[in-house]
Amino acid sequence: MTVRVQSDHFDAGAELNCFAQGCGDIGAVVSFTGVVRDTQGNLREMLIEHYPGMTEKAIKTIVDEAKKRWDLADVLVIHRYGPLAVGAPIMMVATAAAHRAAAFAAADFLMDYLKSRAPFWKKEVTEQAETWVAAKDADEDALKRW
Amino acid sequence: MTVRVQSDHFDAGAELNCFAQGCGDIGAVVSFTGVVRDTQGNLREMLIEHYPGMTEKAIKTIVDEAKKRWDLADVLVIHRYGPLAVGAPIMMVATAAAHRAAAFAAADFLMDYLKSRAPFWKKEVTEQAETWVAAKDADEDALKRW
Amino acid sequence: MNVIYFAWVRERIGIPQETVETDAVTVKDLIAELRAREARYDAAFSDTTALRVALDQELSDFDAPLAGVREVAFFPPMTGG
Amino acid sequence: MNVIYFAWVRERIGIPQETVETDAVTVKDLIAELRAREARYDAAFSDTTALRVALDQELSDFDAPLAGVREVAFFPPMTGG
Repeated sequence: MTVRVQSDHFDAGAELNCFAQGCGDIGAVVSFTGVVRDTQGNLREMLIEHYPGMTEKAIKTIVDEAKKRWDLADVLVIHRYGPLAVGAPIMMVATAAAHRAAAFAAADFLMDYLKSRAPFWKKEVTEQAETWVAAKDADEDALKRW
Repeated sequence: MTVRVQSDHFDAGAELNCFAQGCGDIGAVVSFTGVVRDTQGNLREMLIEHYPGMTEKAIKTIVDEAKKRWDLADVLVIHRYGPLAVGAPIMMVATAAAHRAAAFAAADFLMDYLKSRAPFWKKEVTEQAETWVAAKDADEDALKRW
Repeated sequence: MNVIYFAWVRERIGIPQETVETDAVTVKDLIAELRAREARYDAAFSDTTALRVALDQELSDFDAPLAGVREVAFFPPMTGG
Repeated sequence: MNVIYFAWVRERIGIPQETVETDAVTVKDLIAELRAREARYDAAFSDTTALRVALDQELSDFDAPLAGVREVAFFPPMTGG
């Protein structure tokens, strides 16, 4: 398991290639990359705040739960904080498993839990205003799938 | 949409980074990479045969169906044929969308359909024998999910 | 009509493709004609539940008519991905 | 006890963290104490359905006891991913 919480940019392709090199019986690798969207066409930047200490613990708890539920050869989680430009990668999850279904389900599960259970908060900064992104009921509801 | 059917090796990380560069409103990128597994510990190589002409058409039909079902900014499919070493990437699917759920579902859908509807056949070559991989009932059943 | 074989169907029949002159109306009729030819064809087509057919590069079924079809392909269920 | 605020809770209260001397038995009691202090606290805690609490970096709830807890954090629902 690799968990990194960082303000630095990361290269999703390079991370995907590094991930799961020689780590056992892998037939399937699924990755998810979240990217800063400019939904209104006026975003100057996205600011991400987090809770140092709790963030790492919460992510490890979520990854451990995924490893209990599915037979995973490896898991990668990278999540950035600080100011992020439009189009920049926010975070990345990758899962490696012998079988495709486990890799897909675990990546989907990790995303649902990281969204609502890892202590990150997004703020959208435009020329006009700074607005905290509100959590959606749908995000909380998504956890009931698992 | 990018569809490539090739015998050459590909670099999944480089492909992921090239994919979906500046192609509209992207918040989520999901990738799947299939890797040659040595399940019995004696695999010399995996041989993949395909049906040139039909392969490209079948993949395009599957991608078009995915684009009808989900709002996708872009789709990438790479599938290799010929002899492949243990640990080599066999194929890759990537989907880019504004929203995570569409990117995940479309990638999962594409994999299910590529597995049973694109004309590829896998043969496992060991020191002892050459064996065509049998299709699983579960693969055909998986199509009923959609 | 161009008839193409893939995977173990190709191996059992021993050739990747051939030109077949036929008046077969459906895929089933064509299979019956081929099976009557030689033991290797008879063996390859003995269990059609283990076979798939494509007509002009589109998946089809064994009852489909062959009128106008230029390319028929026989192969086992696909194992891509 | 170290009390930490994140996101708009931090902005409303105006400081990222503070040391609070308290005999509050539960999180609810602590919130009541803080609200009684000043309008900015009262505003930040006016709707606890919009708030989450972590005790020593574990998500918890407002009825949880504070005995032995060294760090309490208040924040809105998380928006990671």
